[in-house]
Amino acid sequence: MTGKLNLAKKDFVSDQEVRWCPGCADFAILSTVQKVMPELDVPRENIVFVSGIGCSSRFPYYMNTYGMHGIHGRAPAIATGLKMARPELTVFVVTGDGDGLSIGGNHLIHALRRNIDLKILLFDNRIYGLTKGQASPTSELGKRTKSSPYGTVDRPFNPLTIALGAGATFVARSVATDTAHLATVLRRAAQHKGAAFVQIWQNCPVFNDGAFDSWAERDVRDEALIKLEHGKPLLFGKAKDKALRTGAGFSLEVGGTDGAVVHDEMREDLALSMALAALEPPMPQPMGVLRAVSRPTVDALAREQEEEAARKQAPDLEGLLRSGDTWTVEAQA
Amino acid sequence: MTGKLNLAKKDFVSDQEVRWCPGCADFAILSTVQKVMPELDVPRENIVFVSGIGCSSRFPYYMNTYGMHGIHGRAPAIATGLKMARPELTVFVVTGDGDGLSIGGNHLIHALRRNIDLKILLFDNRIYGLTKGQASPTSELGKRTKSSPYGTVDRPFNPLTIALGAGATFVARSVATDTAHLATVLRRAAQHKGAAFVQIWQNCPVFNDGAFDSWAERDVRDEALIKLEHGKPLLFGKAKDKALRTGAGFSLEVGGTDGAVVHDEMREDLALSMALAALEPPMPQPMGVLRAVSRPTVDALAREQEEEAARKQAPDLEGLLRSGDTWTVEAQA
Amino acid sequence: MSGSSPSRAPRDIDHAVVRFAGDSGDGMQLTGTEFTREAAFQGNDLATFPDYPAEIRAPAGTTAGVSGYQIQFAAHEVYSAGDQPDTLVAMNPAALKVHLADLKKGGLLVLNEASFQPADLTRAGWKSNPLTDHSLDGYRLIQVDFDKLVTHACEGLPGLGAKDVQRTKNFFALGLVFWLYSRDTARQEKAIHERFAKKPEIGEANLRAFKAGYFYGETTEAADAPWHIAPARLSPGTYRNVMGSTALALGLVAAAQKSGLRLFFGSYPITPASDILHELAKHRQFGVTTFQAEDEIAAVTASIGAAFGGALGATASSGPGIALKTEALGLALMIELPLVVIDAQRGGPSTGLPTKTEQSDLFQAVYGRNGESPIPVLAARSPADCFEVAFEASRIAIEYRTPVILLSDGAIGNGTEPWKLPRADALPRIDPKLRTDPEGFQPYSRDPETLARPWAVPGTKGLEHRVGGLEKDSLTGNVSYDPLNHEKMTRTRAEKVNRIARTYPKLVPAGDPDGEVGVLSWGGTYGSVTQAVIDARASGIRVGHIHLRHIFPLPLDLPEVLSRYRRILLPELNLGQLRLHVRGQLGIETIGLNKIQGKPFHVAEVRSAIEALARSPGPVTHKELA
Amino acid sequence: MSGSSPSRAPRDIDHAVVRFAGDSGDGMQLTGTEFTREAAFQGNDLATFPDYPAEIRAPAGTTAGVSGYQIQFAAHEVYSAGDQPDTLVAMNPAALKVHLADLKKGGLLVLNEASFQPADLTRAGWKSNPLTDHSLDGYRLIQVDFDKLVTHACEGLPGLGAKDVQRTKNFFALGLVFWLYSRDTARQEKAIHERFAKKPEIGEANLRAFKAGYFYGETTEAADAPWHIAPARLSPGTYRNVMGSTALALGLVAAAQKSGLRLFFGSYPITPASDILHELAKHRQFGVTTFQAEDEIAAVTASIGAAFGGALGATASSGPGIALKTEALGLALMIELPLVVIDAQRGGPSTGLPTKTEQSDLFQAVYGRNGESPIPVLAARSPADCFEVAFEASRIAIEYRTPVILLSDGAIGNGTEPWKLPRADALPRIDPKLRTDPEGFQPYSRDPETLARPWAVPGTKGLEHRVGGLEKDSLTGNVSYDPLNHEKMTRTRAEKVNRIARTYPKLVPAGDPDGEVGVLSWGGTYGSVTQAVIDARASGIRVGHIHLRHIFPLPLDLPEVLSRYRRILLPELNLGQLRLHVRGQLGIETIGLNKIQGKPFHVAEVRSAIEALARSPGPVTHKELA
Ligand SMILES: Cc1ncc(C[n+]2csc(CCOP(=O)(O)OP(=O)(O)O)c2C)c(N)n1
Ligand SMILES: Cc1ncc(C[n+]2csc(CCOP(=O)(O)OP(=O)(O)O)c2C)c(N)n1
Ligand code: SF4
Ligand code: SF4
Ligand SMILES: [Mg+2]
Ligand SMILES: [Mg+2]
Repeated sequence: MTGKLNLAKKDFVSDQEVRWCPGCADFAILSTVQKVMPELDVPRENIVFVSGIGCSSRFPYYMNTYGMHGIHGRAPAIATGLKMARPELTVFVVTGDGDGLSIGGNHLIHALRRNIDLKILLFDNRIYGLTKGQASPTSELGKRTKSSPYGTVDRPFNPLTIALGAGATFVARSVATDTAHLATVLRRAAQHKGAAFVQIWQNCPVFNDGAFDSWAERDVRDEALIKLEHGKPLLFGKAKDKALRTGAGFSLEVGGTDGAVVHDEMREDLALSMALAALEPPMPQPMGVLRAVSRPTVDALAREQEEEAARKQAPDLEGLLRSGDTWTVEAQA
Repeated sequence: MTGKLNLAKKDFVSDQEVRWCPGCADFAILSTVQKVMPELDVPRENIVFVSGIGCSSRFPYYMNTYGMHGIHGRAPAIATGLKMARPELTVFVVTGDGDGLSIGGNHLIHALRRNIDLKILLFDNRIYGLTKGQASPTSELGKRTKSSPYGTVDRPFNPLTIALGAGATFVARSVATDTAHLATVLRRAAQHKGAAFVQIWQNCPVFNDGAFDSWAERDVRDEALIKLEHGKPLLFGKAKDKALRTGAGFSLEVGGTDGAVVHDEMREDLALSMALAALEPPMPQPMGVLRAVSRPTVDALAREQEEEAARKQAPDLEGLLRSGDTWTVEAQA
Repeated sequence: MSGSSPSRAPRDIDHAVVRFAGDSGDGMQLTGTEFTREAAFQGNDLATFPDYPAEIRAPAGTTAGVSGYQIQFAAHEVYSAGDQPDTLVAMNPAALKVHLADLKKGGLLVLNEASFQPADLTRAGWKSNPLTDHSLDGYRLIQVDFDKLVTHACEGLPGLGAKDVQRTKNFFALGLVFWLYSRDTARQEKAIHERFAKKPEIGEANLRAFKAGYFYGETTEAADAPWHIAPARLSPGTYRNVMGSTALALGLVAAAQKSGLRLFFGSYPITPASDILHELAKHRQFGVTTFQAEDEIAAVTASIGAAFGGALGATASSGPGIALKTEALGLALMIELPLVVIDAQRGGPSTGLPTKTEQSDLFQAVYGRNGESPIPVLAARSPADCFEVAFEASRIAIEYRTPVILLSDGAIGNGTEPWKLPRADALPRIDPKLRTDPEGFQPYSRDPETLARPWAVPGTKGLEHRVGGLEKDSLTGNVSYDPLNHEKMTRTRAEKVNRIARTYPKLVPAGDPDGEVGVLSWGGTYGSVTQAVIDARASGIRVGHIHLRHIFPLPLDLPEVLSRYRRILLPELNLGQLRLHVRGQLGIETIGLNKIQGKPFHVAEVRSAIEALARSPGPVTHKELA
Repeated sequence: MSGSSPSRAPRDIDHAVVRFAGDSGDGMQLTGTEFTREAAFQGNDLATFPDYPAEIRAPAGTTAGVSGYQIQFAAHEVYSAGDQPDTLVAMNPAALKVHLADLKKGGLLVLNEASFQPADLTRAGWKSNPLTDHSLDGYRLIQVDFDKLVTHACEGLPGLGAKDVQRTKNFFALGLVFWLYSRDTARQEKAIHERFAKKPEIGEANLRAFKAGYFYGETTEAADAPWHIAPARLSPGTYRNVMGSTALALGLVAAAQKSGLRLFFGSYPITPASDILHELAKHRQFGVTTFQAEDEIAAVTASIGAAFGGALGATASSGPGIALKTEALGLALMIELPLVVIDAQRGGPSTGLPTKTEQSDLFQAVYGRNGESPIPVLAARSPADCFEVAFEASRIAIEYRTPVILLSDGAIGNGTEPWKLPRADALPRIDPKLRTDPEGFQPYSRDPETLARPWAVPGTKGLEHRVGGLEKDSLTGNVSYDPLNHEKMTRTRAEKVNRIARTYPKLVPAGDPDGEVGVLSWGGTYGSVTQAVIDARASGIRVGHIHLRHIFPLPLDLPEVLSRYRRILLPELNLGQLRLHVRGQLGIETIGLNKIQGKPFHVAEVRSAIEALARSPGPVTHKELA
């Protein structure tokens, strides 16, 4: 039990049977989210999970909070309306790489641009799970799937650069297999006031098994990933003996630990977060919080305008109807 | 007249009356495009202009080439289908800040991700022109418009960071008032093999007059803008006495010309192009080509797969129908 | 020339139709609006019809750029903006080109002589000069050099460029028409002062131009003007001249206030729906959140999200944007939450004729969704009616937990008419019956009367539940793939919507309660049909008028009411959508009168159709009037 | 236990219905497909109906995860996958729970005893054990411990885990059913070898399980099996068992080949349409470009772009995705380019029942667009018919320059039946009549017969032109706001589509050409209705069957044909959409039989309705059969 409300993980478990394939990494994410929720110390009834369509988007059914399983790709928009109408609620969005980056890409980038106070969790399994195995916008180039028997010809998105490019105020990455790290990132996202975007690598054992093994597995991850810590130098490797340093012509290069760039989530300019986000193998890939800056949220600004307006002019329906030029016709004798 | 085909600007002027407001910067862009076209030395009939809806999207009617005035936001998708079906055509997309970044944002980023060989010109007047003056996704925060009488509450997109974040292989910016610069950028975009994204600042005298005056006008632009030249140091100012240099903790800072970062369009990593793209006043804003890297295009890759497939197995409709398990029922006596 | 002579004392007439037409830069919409306000103040009943070009500002002087504004004002009740103008003001040859054909034979034509230069004529597509080639024979002409007269009028005014002066021409025209219809100039002069309070020199110029126009009228011999139109005998009350779009917005605000809900309006700009957004954006203090979304899909889904949060969700668009919202409407009807969807129809299909009016989205509204997805559909009939219909649509949405589609159109949205203001406190309360009691809560239990499900809003302890677009169990709302449950739910959703018809008021035909011809109409044709029926009855035909506010479900008493007429005329600005709907739903045969020109019906068109039907002896067939 | 004794010699029966049901991980679809292939090879006529769960793999052992596959195979012609199975294979208690009610009284039930542990029963929602609580009284039972038998069978096989062994259970079941219906094992054994060529140890295990099942049959005393079903007298030719989705894909490829065009297929995955994309993606060598777009809107607009480029544009989706495409369909019909749009219908509204079948998108297809936007609509009736309909839809699209909607559904798309292969060279050529001559070129001139406009493709010198969604001049195609031009164009677009009906073949009812009852059907109900009419005629009722391939425009001879029957029965898997359409378009009254359970009609349901109508004396009313 945590917090004043004395909530526990089990309070967030709904009565619905969880219907993912055995071994699906979604289970680990669900369990981690349910574990982190009590720490937020928000009454269950003030929490809403909104999702689109996909395996991942089944998520709300399993959370014993309010929830909406929306339509494909539209969760950020649904949640935006909800949050603007009810800024006092805590609103999470759960989406997939197809739901959030293919059909729903526009809503996602607009939610980030607006800095609406939503926690957006993108379960990235680099495949369409629910529709049984087509390529997604994060599938690697040349991937053979049902819809691409000759291999895909389109290069994938990097969800982190998209999010940063859209102006996101909070951008992070984690992986379902490292639940401790995931929990930390989720906590940070929940605490962020504004749009928080979290990419979560998630293995789909049925249609894309092992997609992340080559770097996210326990035995390789120390070398292949770099865990970001605010205010700390950008070190990685089992022995923390490698670092990211400023290279020639304004670039990040791998080198020894002296002169390591110090991570700063709160930098206003995008140079560092973007350079980190863009790292792809063989460079180490960033894990953790890339950016966390503070900006007014659209829901708060809109509510302020409203309150300001009400202060200036109390709502008066009669007055509203009668505004503009009016004239009166008298009863005639 | 230019090129083997001896085309001239007038060859690209259609018989349709141009219907923009007097003073609209779209005229300058049209004229510049018509001027640059002959230099491409592509037969008129092999050129197609595709647009969405908006003032800017009227563009195809005025070009004496093939053209389609599509529906709102969908021009990149229409053009993608066209180009994949007919890779030999030269296809331009004309869109606006509303058309291309609001309703059409997703198609835009996916076209860029795929690296489909389109030249995408985004006429950015930071307003909805055709629908008479609502805020657009590039309108500055707090802007009062018909749809935001209290001022907008959502922060604008930076089209350049969006494009780079989506993985665009060619990203550039110009402004309608500097037609010489615009012509250069258009030429470069046309030469690029792959998705070329060009943001063009365009004044709308009716609904957003002077939106770019504070930095794009002749008298201020040397200080407020930085013209990028590949292989040259990043200098700006009337006397070219200021430069962009590597600052503390991996950032770009303004300083003297010694140690200026040298611009490199062809850098594979995003660090420099992104750092430049993200510059906003009071930093100098980049003009010209931020990024131009070479990658296979999706239209070419798809066509290769097709040719490869045809080499392996000649198209044989009879064989196709009869593929799989078949059996024969004999005529019965 | 001295003051007005006895022979020029105003002649009483009982109504007039005036059209102002000019370049989009000429300020014709403003001119029309100003004239309209004065007509309203003078107590005339009136209706207006603005007609915008599709371009913001097409090349000056071309027919593509012509903007028009028509008003009918009268000493009696007025139902439409009128067929053919009695007076046409044409600011340039292009305006004349576009509108001349509409002018009544013998009508009055006000022209700016100065604009008939050879280049202007060519630009407007005149082969020869209409001022001299007898094109204008048969009309009465007031042909003035506006340019010169405003220049004279503004002479000596400091701080004005020649351009500023020329921009006052519309006020010259306004002044002249004020004189023609002997309107009161005092109020107008004050209005000009106020409008240009921030730029007094411009105000002064416009005022001088206005006066110059008025005086020009006094000094000219043309026409049998001035005329006078007495106030109409409107029912007592306070009035305001209202645009349809404004009335829609106010109807939504009123419904939200009367139900104690927030109003969340998610929208994406599109002609002719944008003005609803513009209006609502002004009224933040009423707990109104407007959200300009990235597209129509985000607009409607955000409104659905807001409805889940306990707000009255609303959205508006036009045909192409509504098309984009249809998938989301399926979600709204599946999760059964209140949502008002306004379709401001325009010329279709596709981008079509964006600034023109049409009634061709009825099919889309009633039938345009995948699956069995009944949604109630209402239609507004006139600018002022928009208020009531928006209020009614909201009531249905809230009480039945359903998306509701409200059909308006370009002519209604942009048109104006005097609106007798309701008293805010006399408007009925709407009880949203928010669920708060966790005891026995089942998300899909139903009210026995309305079949509405409970609306349980986040923040309410103990009612945590999940909704979504998959078929749901008929009680718990959990996902259910059970075949019989699906049949039950499908039929329940249909039945719920059907029951709304029980709450409709009785249909009462206008005119004759039975007879030769019944005219069935819906939406914006109301005005023309009303007038046509009045006229036809005056000529001795026994004819009644049944106007539908409720398009789906259709009123239960409609078959009975229609059966009282020998034949049914159904005029529509489409190829017969209500006709097919009524036949498909009720098996009732009607005869269509169809026009698809981006323009409202003329009263005369409807009246001739009534006459033709009253005369024709043949059997009743389901067809379009040839 | 020795070989088959004389008493066990196969008994001849003329048809059978078998259903395989198990957990989604149990491989039931594969088992069904394998059994189907053998039935096809044996010359039976057949039809299949796979029934997937909505979850990929719901928790093992729950009813949510049950996957089923039904086949009817016969010595005569077969029109549906059958009503109730004669034999039900249930791999676990959940499968039994879901499917038992469907099993014919006295039918044969094959169960895996090992799966009836207490925990399994609870997970499946059984309160007590059906094996012992008399739930299964009245069925014949073959109750085997699959787990044990496959373990035995695979004993000693190297390189296999226990899990691998247990995965062979479906082949055990397959073997057993092979024995029950005395199927030829040789071909199947070969097929197993080939399928697992890359993993020979798994192949061997499956083979052993298959044989173990077969031998188990031979040794068991249960039932009066084995049975034998002779080959059907199919018309001579080469056949292939085809899925509806495959046939749709091949129809498109064939039409592109026969018209000399590229095929561009833009699509976004959605159940049950995705398989069309999967199939087409394989056939690159035919100049087929498949494009998995970012969403349905991009899919359809890319196809429109490709059509502008001179390809046959095509796209496919299901209800929610088609809803998203509607705005773009308006563009396609405005610019008049060929586009085939396949709607693989599923349970609605909204996300609905994604893996279940339904016919509820007819309204959307015919009426679901803004503006006056007529689009021809066709419907496939069965898996093999999909080929012809896709070819015909393409022909219409190309010859009339129009988008065409083709309605399929989940049962047709996933179902299979033997398809008598057409000869490629006997398929009619389609002439796209691409315009190349600049002389007198006008983008919107029209073919006097079809009203089609010229298709002038980029790359053609001298034909440069611009198209778009704004209303166009009736000749030049330039933007036109002219009122009369709009009316003309609106009516021309309608007339063009209406003229397509002139090319339809005469409607020839099956069964009686006139009589007591005419059954009108469309789409996937074809099979059940065909069989029901055969059965009803056999019982002495005079009944005919009119099946519609063309939903819009309706066939010109439909009214005459329908008039030959005293009353018309209209069975639909919706609440009466064709019924309303036929009444609205033609004023014809029909009686509906409606089912909305995500499942096809049973033949018996249709037959009883026919009988009820033939018996009932009352007047003909437009209603749903109670
Ligand atoms: C409008 C619409 N289009 C398509 C679909 C089909 N669909 C459902 S989920 C999905 C993609 C799922 O992929 P992703 O978002 O990566 O989620 P995952 O299943 O992998 O968790 C698709 C294409 C749909 N339901 N609605
Ligand atoms: C589906 C749809 N939604 C909305 C509109 C209305 N609309 C037309 S253009 C436009 C925005 C234009 O802005 P922009 O793209 O910036 O172009 P500009 O006019 O400024 O050049 C809008 C909202 C439409 N035509 N279609
Ligand atoms: S298909 Fe993949 S992502 Fe979906 S539930 Fe199964 S394992 Fe998880
Ligand atoms: S509204 Fe603005 S952008 Fe549009 S044509 Fe006029 S000036 Fe140009
Ligand atoms: Mg995924
Ligand atoms: Mg713009």
